[in-house]
Order: sequence, then C-alpha cells, then structure tokens
Amino acid sequence: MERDVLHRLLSDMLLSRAFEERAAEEYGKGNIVGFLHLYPGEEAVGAGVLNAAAPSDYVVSGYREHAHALMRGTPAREVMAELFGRADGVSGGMGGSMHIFDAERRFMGGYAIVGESYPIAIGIAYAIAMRRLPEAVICFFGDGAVNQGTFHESLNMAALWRLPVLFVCENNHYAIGTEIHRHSAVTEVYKRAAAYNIPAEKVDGMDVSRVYDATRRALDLIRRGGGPQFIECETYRFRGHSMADPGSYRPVAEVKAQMARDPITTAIGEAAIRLPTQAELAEAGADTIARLTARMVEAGHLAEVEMEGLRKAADAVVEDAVQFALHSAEPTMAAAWAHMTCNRRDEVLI
Amino acid sequence: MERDVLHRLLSDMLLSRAFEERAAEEYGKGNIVGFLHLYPGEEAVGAGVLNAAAPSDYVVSGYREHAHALMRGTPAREVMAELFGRADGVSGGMGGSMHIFDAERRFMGGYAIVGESYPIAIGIAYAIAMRRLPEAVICFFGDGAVNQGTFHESLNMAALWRLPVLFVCENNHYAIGTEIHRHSAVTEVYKRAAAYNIPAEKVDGMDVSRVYDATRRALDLIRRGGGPQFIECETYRFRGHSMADPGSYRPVAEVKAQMARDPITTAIGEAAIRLPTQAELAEAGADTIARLTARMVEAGHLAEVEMEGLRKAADAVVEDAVQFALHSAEPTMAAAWAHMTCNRRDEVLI
Amino acid sequence: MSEETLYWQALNKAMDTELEADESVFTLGEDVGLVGGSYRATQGLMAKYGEWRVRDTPISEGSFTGLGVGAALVGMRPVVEIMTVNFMLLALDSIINAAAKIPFMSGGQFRMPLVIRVPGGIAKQLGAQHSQRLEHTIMNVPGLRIAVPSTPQDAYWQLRQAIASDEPIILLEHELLYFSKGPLDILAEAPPMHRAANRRPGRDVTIISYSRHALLSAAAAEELAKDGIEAEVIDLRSLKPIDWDTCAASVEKTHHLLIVEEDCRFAGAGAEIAATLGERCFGALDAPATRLAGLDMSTPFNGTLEAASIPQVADIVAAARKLCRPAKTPVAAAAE
Amino acid sequence: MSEETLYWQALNKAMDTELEADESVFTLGEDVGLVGGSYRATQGLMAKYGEWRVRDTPISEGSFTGLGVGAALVGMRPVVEIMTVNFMLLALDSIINAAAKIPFMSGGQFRMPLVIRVPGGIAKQLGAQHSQRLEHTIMNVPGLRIAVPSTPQDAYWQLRQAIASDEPIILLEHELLYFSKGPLDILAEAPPMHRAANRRPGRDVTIISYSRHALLSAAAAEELAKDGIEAEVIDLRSLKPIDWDTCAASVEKTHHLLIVEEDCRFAGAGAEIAATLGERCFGALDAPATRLAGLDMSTPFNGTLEAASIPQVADIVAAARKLCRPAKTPVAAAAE
Ligand SMILES: Cc1ncc(C[n+]2csc(CCOP(=O)(O)OP(=O)(O)O)c2C)c(N)n1
Ligand SMILES: Cc1ncc(C[n+]2csc(CCOP(=O)(O)OP(=O)(O)O)c2C)c(N)n1
Ligand SMILES: [Mg+2]
Ligand SMILES: [Mg+2]
Repeated sequence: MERDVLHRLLSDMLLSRAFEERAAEEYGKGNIVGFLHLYPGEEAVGAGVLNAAAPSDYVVSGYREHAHALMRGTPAREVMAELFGRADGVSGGMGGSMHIFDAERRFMGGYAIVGESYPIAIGIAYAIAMRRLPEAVICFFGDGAVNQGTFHESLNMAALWRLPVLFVCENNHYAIGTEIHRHSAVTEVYKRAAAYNIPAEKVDGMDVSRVYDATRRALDLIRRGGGPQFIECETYRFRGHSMADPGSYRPVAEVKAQMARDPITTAIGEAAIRLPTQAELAEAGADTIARLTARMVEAGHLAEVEMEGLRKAADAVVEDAVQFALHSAEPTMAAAWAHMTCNRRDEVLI
Repeated sequence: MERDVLHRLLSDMLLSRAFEERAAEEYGKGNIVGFLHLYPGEEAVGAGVLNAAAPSDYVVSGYREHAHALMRGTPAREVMAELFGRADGVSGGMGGSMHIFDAERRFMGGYAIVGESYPIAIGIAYAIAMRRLPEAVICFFGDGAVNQGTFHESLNMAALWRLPVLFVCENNHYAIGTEIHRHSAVTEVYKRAAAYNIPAEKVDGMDVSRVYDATRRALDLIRRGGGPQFIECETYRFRGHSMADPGSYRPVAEVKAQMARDPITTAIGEAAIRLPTQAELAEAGADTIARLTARMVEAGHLAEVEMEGLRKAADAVVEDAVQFALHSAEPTMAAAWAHMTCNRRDEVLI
Repeated sequence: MSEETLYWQALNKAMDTELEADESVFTLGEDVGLVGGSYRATQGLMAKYGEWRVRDTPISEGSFTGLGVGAALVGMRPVVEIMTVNFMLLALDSIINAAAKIPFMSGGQFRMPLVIRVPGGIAKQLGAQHSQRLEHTIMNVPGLRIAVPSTPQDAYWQLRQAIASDEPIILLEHELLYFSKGPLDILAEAPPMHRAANRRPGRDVTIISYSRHALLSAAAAEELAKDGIEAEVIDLRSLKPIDWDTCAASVEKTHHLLIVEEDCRFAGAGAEIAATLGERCFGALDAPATRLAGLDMSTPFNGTLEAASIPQVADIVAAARKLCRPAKTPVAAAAE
Repeated sequence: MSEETLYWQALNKAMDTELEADESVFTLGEDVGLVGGSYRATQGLMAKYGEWRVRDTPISEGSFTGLGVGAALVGMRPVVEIMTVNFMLLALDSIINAAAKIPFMSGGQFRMPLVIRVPGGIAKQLGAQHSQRLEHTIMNVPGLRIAVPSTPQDAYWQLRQAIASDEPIILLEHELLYFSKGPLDILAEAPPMHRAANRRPGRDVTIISYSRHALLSAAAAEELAKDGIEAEVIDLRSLKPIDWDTCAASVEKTHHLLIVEEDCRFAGAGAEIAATLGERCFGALDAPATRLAGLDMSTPFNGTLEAASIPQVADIVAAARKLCRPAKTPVAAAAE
C-alpha cells in the first residue's frame, strides 16, 4: 500500500480518535447533550471505506456517523458545532449528532432509526442507475441493524435491479448490550447476503488497509456494472454504546483484549518501516496509541517529528473545532421555521 | 402411501375444488362480495400439509385461507356462511373470506396484510416453547410474501430460539401479476432459509403425497426439538389472483400447461391402480378432473361408484353449505359491538 | 374544453403528462407496471416509458417507500403507489421519520419532492384490515402535506401539483371513486393545492367534508334544499394544511357547522376541524360544532353493518336538520 | 404505607409482581434482559425469571411486537417493550392491523391480553427522530386502549391493570418521568384504569392534560393561585377511552377549558378533547375551548429551540390567565 494513502488513513483515524475523545469531554462539560455514540475502536472501517470512495459517491450512515462525516471531509468545525447544536453546525443545529447531513460532500445523512438507511441508500442508487452514472452509494450499518426487515427488503431490490450500492456492515458484535450470538441466528453476517445473490466478503475491520483494499475492489465491481456488493468488517467499539452506556454487559477481559487490537496501532505499524510484532501489539494494552507510539519512535519506525505532527495536527483541528462551536450562535426559531418550510418555494399556505 | 390417507387427501382436494368453484358462482350471483382469493390448482399443498398435522398443532394463514380452514376441518357451512357475511359464519360475519378464524381447530386466522402471519406464528410457537408442549405451528405464505421484512425478522427469531414452526411457502410463481423472477433476486425460495440456518427443502406442490411426506418429516423433526423447518411447495393457481383479477398477465400457454399438472389428477392417479401416463396427463388439459375421471373410470383405475361417491359427497357438502349460508341471518349491530368489546369482561367504560 | 372522465383516467392522464414532461419523474409500486395498477392509475405507462420509470416492486412497502425518499434526495421526483392505505402502516417509518423530517433535520439542505399515492377508505366488504381510513394517523406529522381529491378534476390537478412540489405529499384517493365520472378540463387553471372548494353555496348550515364524503354531503344538501334548508358544502381537498379561511368564512355566515367524515370519530380528522373552528368561530356558532363520523369500530365484513358503520346521505340529512332546527317538530318545520 | 419511589422502580415492581404471580406473563424487547431496559423498568428480572420470561430480542420491532400478538392469542400475557415510541412506527401493522382487530374479526373468538410499553416524548436533545409523541397516531384505532401514567403510583397501578386486562393496551411512558419521584402505596386500591384524576380542585379554569404535562399543569396552577386564579387540573391518565364525565363536570363548574399537550397541535390528542368537550359543554363555556400544544414542527436538536417547541409552565400560566381574564389589564386583575 502506498505510503501516502497510509498517511491519509492514519491522519483520518487520529483525527477521528481525537475528535471523539474531545467530544466525550465536552459531553461531560454539558456542551454536548443528548445521545452521543462514539467511534473509538472502529476507525479503521470508516477510514478504509471512505478513503477508497470517490467524491462523486454517496454515503448513507446511522447514528454513529459523525466520525464518518469527518473522514468524508466535512470540516471538524461544522461537525462539532452540530454536536453543540449551534447555527454553524453542518445541519444548522437542527439535526444533532445523529443527523449529520452534508449535501456538498454527498453525505446523505445520519439516521437514528436502525435499518432506515438501507431503503434510502437503494433509492439513491436507483436514481444513479436510471441516469447511468458511474457513481455508487455506500451504506453503513451495524450487526444489530442486520435483523431489521428493511435489510431483507432492500438487499433483495438492490440485487433484483443490480443497483450500485456497497453495503458495509460494521460488525462490532453488539447491538447496545446484546451480543451477536444472542441477536442473530447466523453470526457471520456476510453469509446473509447470499440470500439475495449479493457477492460478499468478510474483512478484518481492525486493519485499515484490508478495509481499504476490499472497498476498492468492491467499488470497482460496482462501477463495472456488477451490481450491489457487501463487505462485513469485524471490529469493536472501545466505549459503551453511547455516552449514556457504561457498557457493563461486556466482560472486562474482552474489552481489554480488543483494545489491544486497536486499529490505529495497526495503521501506524503499516505506515512505518516494519510491522510491530504480535507480542508488541499484545503488550500495548488499553492505551495503545500513546504507548505504542512511544515505543515505535524509540525503535525508529516512525519519525518522532512526523508522528507528533500528525497527532498535533489532529489535536489542533479538534481544538479549533471546539472553539468554533463554542463561539457559534444558537439557531433562531425563525431559522427553524425556515428549515421546516425550505421546500415550499413561493407557495403561500394558510 | 396408505390408501386411506390418499382417499382422505383426495376427498379434501375434491371438497376444496368444489367449494371454490361454487364460491366463484355465488360471487357471480352477488351472494359473496369483496375480495375472494380462490385456491384451485394449489389444493395439494393445503391437503398434504394439513393432513399431516396433528389436531394440537396450530395453523396461521393468509387471505387465500378459507380452503385451508376447510381442509383443517372447519365445517363447510360455517366457512360458506362467513364468505356470505352471515351470523353463522365461523367469524360471525365480521371477518369475511380473508379472516377465517376457528379457535376450536386451532386455526389462528387468515391475515390479509402480506407478511403479517410470520410474527403471529412465531408468537404462538414462543408460547409453545415456554410451555414445553409437543405442538407445532404451521405458517402458510406465498412466494410474494417472502419479500416482506417480517419474513426475515421472524425467521431469524424462530431459528435463534429454536421455535417449533413449520414455514410452508406456497410458491405459485406470482404475486398478483408480478412473476417471481421480477420480484425476487433468488427465486428458489427454500434457499433463502439458509440465511437463518433453517433446514429447508423444496417439494413438488402439485403432488400431494410428496407434500404430505415432507410435512410429516418436518413436523417430526420439530417435535423432537429440531427447531423451525421450511418447506417450499412449487404450485400454480389456475384462476386469477382474486375474483377481481382476470390474470391476463400470464401467458395462456403457461396456464394451460400448468392446468395439465392439476394436483387432483395426480392424486386420483395415486389412489387408483396405476398412474396415468404423461401423455394422458398432457392431453387432459383444462378440464382435468372431468375428463380424466371419465377416462380412468373407462380404464377401470378407479371404481366409478367410488369416484362418483367422493365427488357427490363433496358436492353435497357444498350445496348444503350454500343453503345453510343463504338461510343464515345477518349479524346485528349489537353483535358487532359485542365482538368489539369481547375482551372487556365486566369493566364498565365511558 | 371539459370532458367527462373517470377518476382513474384523470390520474392516469396526470401521470402520463408528468412522465412525458420530466425525466426525473418515475413511479413505482406493486403491480403498477405490467398490470397497470390495481385501480388502473398507471395503465399503459410501463409500455410507454419502460420498466425503470414505471417499476413493479416486490411486496416490501417499508423499503420501496424509502427508496422513493432516497431518490427524491438526489433530485428525482418519485411517485410511490402504496397499493392501499392499509399497507401504509408498514411504510410509516420511511414517511414519518425520513421523508417528513430530512429537509428539517438537515438544516434545509435537501428537498423532498416525493409523492405517495394511496387508495383507501371503505370500499365494498373488504373486511376490517382492508377498510381503513388512516388520514388521522398522518395528519399529526409536521412536514407532510395531504391531499384528498374527490373529483376527477381535482385528482388530475392535485397529482400534477404534488409532483411539481418539492414537499412530501400524500394523495389519499378513495377506492370507491376510481370509477366515478366527472368533467375534466386539462387546460383549466388549478387553484392552489390546499384550497378548499365551496361545492354548493348555502346560508343555513356549513357542511365540511372531504373525499368521497364530500360528494355524499353535496347529495345530502340537495335533499335538505327540498326541505328549505340551504346547506353550504365545503370540500376540504387538503387535510394538511386545512384551508381555515374558507371554512371560517362559511361558518360565520351560516352559524352552524356539521363535519362529515368517514374516519372513525374518536380522534379522527373531524376532531381537528371541530377544535380549530370551534375556537376560531366561537362567537359565531349558534350550536356546537358537530361531528358525524364513522363508528369507533373495526369495519364489519357484513355489507349491511359495513354501510351502517359510516355516515350515509340520509344520516347527513338528519344530522344537518337536527342541527338547524333542534327544537322544532317535523310538522312545524314542514310548515315554514 | 406509601413510600417515595422512582417511576421506573414502580414499573419494575409492577412487572416483578405480575411475573411472580402468573406464569403466563412474560416480557420481551431490545435489551430488557441483560441490560435491564433502557430506563431500568426490567432491571434484575432476567436474573430472577430466566431468559424465556424476560427476553432480549433482535432489532426487529415489527416482528417481536407481532410475536406478542401471537403469544397473546394462545393465552399468554406478553408485555412488549418497544425501546422508544419512535420505533413503534415499525410495529404499527402488528398493533393496528393485528392486535386491535383480531378479537373483532374473529367474531369474538380470541382474547388479546397484550401490553405494549413505550417510552416517548421530548426528552433532552435527542433530535427529531427520537422526540416524537405519537399518541395521536394510535388514538384513532378502534380496539386499542392507551394509558398515560404521570406518577409512580399510576405507573404501578396501570401496568398491573394492563397486564390483568384481556384487551390490547399501550402504556405511553414519558422519558423524562422515569427518574421522577412520588409516593407509591402498593396496597392502595386502584381506580379504574381509564379514570381521570383531579389533581387539584379549582373554580376558575379547567386545565386538562396528561403524562408529563399534567405535572407541569399542576405546577402552573400553583403559580396561578398566587394570582388568585384557581385552576382545576385534570390528569387524563387514559387517552383511550377518555373519561369525559370527569372532564365535563369540571368544565361545567369552571366555564373555562385549557387543554395542554406536548403533542403537535395540528390533529394532536388535544383536538379530540377540544372537539368533544366543545360540543358537550357548548352551553357552559364562557370562552372557546383552547389548546396549548407543541409547535407543528419537527423537534429541533438545539436545546433552547427544543424547549421552546413545547409548552412550559410559564406558557401554561400565561394561557390560563388570558383565558380567564381576557379583557382585564394586569392591574385590574391584581386589584380583584
Ligand atoms: C428501529 C430502532 N430500534 C431500536 C433503536 C435503539 N438502538 C439504537 S442503536 C441500537 C443498536 C444497534 O446496534 P448495531 O446495529 O450493531 O450498531 P452499533 O451501535 O453497534 O454500531 C439500538 C437497539 C433504534 N435506534 N432504532
Ligand atoms: C402488505 C401488503 N401489501 C400488498 C398487499 C396486496 N396483495 C394482496 S395478495 C398480494 C400478492 C401476494 O402474493 P403471494 O405471497 O405470492 O401469494 P399468492 O396470492 O400468490 O397466494 C398482494 C400484493 C397486501 N395484501 N398486503
Ligand atoms: Mg453493533
Ligand atoms: Mg404467489
């Protein structure tokens, strides 16, 4: 994999991680209210998929989507301001963390009703197919979302009409507190795509380069008229389901073991001269980024200045985003009404 | 297969056919109003499955279900009276042809919303499982119904908790006017059960003994704790989707060819001394029962008196049912209110 | 200019015109293509425009309605047909949580030029599950508009207006109206989609209704006229928004308000009408705003009970008469 | 006898008692088991009763609600928890087309002892899709009952009554009430489930509300009292049926009616209340039946706008004051 791409992937992941950890802090301070579903642990999926996509592709996601928007290119300022509910938020403060929309970047929304994104994704794909454009739709969803009826309905239609959609399952093994063995009769999610004749593959979602490669291949097939494709990424979230969830339904040992597989650790490894050994990875433990970075720098695998640069850049972007959000005005009720009627044109109603 | 069983199967099929053809006539006279979805052509499925079931099993069906109720044992009188909307109808004239319920025979309803029967079936099965009873639920549905989201959701739960349900797909290749290739990406319905690890098999739904045997095997597995099972029966409806549908979206040649495979013809063949040849079957054409019976009687395969007896018995039951329905009173508004509040016990509301 | 046309033909003509005029218009639903729609509204259109623009779908209401939402997000103008309103319950997430909210939630970034056509109402002995009138279920949702055409002319106008609009609009069509006839002038200028129509001027009582019951109300008004009661009949045409000005002006003239609806009475559409006009016209009303509505009962299959479960012309006549002349005996009334 | 208890604890105790008493009672829903429910209503129950009776489900609202319907058909008494009312849109077919209609359609052959518990309402910045109040969407459905407990005591009573009842009942619980405290006396005799409660007697104006807004109305009444306005506060407790007698008796005493609801105004629950009482108490009302309701707007995420989108205590006070003393200046009012 090209060093440039790896650096981009690493930067995105570091930005996402820094953004999320800061968001958690701001949540603690009361600057962010409501549900807040964080992404740490799963960065390799978003970074891998989104870096492989073209600007002309569309993205549809769930409620854990503000990290996706960030990695898709929505300015951190606008994402943070939305989390703060401010007027300069990308959704004008009307949407919040679960409803990030960015028309300019074809980020077609965060949806908070599990399973709602499939139909919307195939609808966009239907339009692309009608217009015979070389575009595709990327549809993110979790392992829990696979059991919603719309999964079945939408995948059938996507396959029936060979629509250009890439279905990406972020399988973090849990639907809130319900582990996959307790919510799905078939736990290898990618196998369920066979019921619709949709080609599917499973990749290690903690390994960003594999996710990136699989996405490239799948998008390529789609653009060549191959119809919908399916990728299952096995991953893990380090935190609870949302800020309201301590995640105590998971064994501590499991969380620790998964944290050792921190995707950022892996990416750093690949961007550097040699991969860290399994032993090194295993030892890394919970605070992977800090500890591994220190050791890698020591070993000369990554120039200190380079790594520090990436990290600082991410921190600076996030700090700037928080300041921006803090100073952004609250939206007005007049703005809310304008959004409610944004499609009314010049028609005057009662 | 035992001669007794075959005779029972044949009687049921003849009754169903006679009942349906008469219902069509009564519809023409205006005695039956509303939607009326007839069963001719598909009798082997209902007869085969229901004769293999125990009285303690439950049945859940769709809107083409009054034939199922008949073959389950609901008196023809009460079914016909329901089609007429009369007080003596099995649902008191409140339900109509799409909503036959018969608590006594554990016939748990006809449902007119496609896909609605799966959740109800697994709910009954859940209760059975909790109570650890040797009972099963039979859930009928069409090929079109397989694309409803509840199929996916319910089969997953059935498999996850190993619920005692037998899913029976009556695949007649059409959802009203939409042929299966135009509504399903995977047209071999039984394969879709693999997405839930549910054992599935496909049988010739025009051959009543195969349906019967497959059902016996499946129910046996269920009662031995094998969890849900799935049978796809390939069949064909001779008439339009309902009385309102001329069925003109189907090629005439297709309809003719399928009619030659009339399941009743096949059953008669098996009940008799030798099977009719393919040539005989092919020649039989549209009016299979009349023509083939005549020829078989001629050839001495089935005693005239026996066959005539079965046929007459069926006709007599149907004639009696019509007379009963005609003389049954209309339900009163007071009865309707009583049904609305049948669950209120002694509670007095406003 | 105007020709006697069947309601379904008016819809068909509107669809045809819009499909012809704009490549971004397409329609989808169960059996809309090869079969031409359960009520013929899309008859002949697949042959003319091909299967991508007139798309037969699997039985997957939740997702094909959502497909319309997605397509609308990127500038298409989908017309989703849900075969009957009873199945719309399966599509409400796509309608309420997605279509109605996305333009707002996104801070005004997206348009939602989605049309959903739904036959509904009590037809002829279709049983409890196929006889629903769910107008009320969707009226409470901010972000949606609801049109209820009762004539071929309105069906034609309102479908075209709905397709042209960038807002999500639901057209509730009545199953018993598809084969009703009325004049259609395709060149006539359309009133705004939400404007109520005064179907018959009167001075004694205002009857407000919509869809098929607006026609029954007009028939009742003719009966009432023989009795010397001049009823003004307002056909709402739109249930969201409601044209309050037209309604209030009439009530202020007649001082009596009868609301006629096929929907079940409890929390039906009539409740909103009675509540708003009861408040707005409080001083003008000589008698309470009165609702005549369907029974709060699942629809019985039996034909006689089915008919008795919703207002018929005679019921409307009786209710209007009682409202206008509460204290008078029939003899005294006839002597007037 | 009575103990200060949190609302969720009252529900939890009711569930526990019923699970203990009757083997046919079971509960299911997303994360009701291991996690104990998003709002703790089922905390600790899986450990006590096992996974068959406290069942964690996949995210399949349409089907697991229908599962409850099927189980109820064969004599079980399922309590389905839909994690929030917003997801109930996915389960409406099972609720409206199946649960509500089967007893009727079958000619009275089947009971439907199904309970559906649903947290809902506007909580704290959950965004437009998670802030719905869908009472109105289900009020129009014959065959359903809807309870809206506002206190721990009512939550306890009404959940137990709902489980004991053979009718399908939906309990709308308010997300902001789970951690509210109130006295709970588990031995006290319960009033009928649908009986409205007079929370505060008064003579000048009747305020009718339900769920969380009944508490806000009571707080507003205290404010009003300082002003010399004695408001009578009726907490409906049940939205279907509604206890009209209690409401009407109050209006006939006070001659003024203010309806307070969190639901959007247009075609909200308040519309039915205003329509029925406007008709029934026409002669008694000195001013129009007035609704104070949520804005007809999707809920903004921003906290300030969110709060402004539904009635707050100050709004209730202002509306009641205006209704009672429309013409008077504040000074004149104070001098009374
Ligand atoms: C229809 C619906 N049901 C329930 C919920 C509540 N809920 C939010 S997230 C979630 C779990 C989803 O799990 P998964 O799809 O695996 O995504 P993850 O959170 O693990 O990324 C649930 C049940 C919801 N938002 N929508
Ligand atoms: C949810 C829903 N959508 C649409 C319909 C209208 N409809 C009734 S039967 C039918 C076709 C069903 O086909 P299939 O499941 O194959 O059963 P078949 O009629 O062939 O026995 C449709 C679309 C319905 N009743 N319910
Ligand atoms: Mg997950
Ligand atoms: Mg079929």
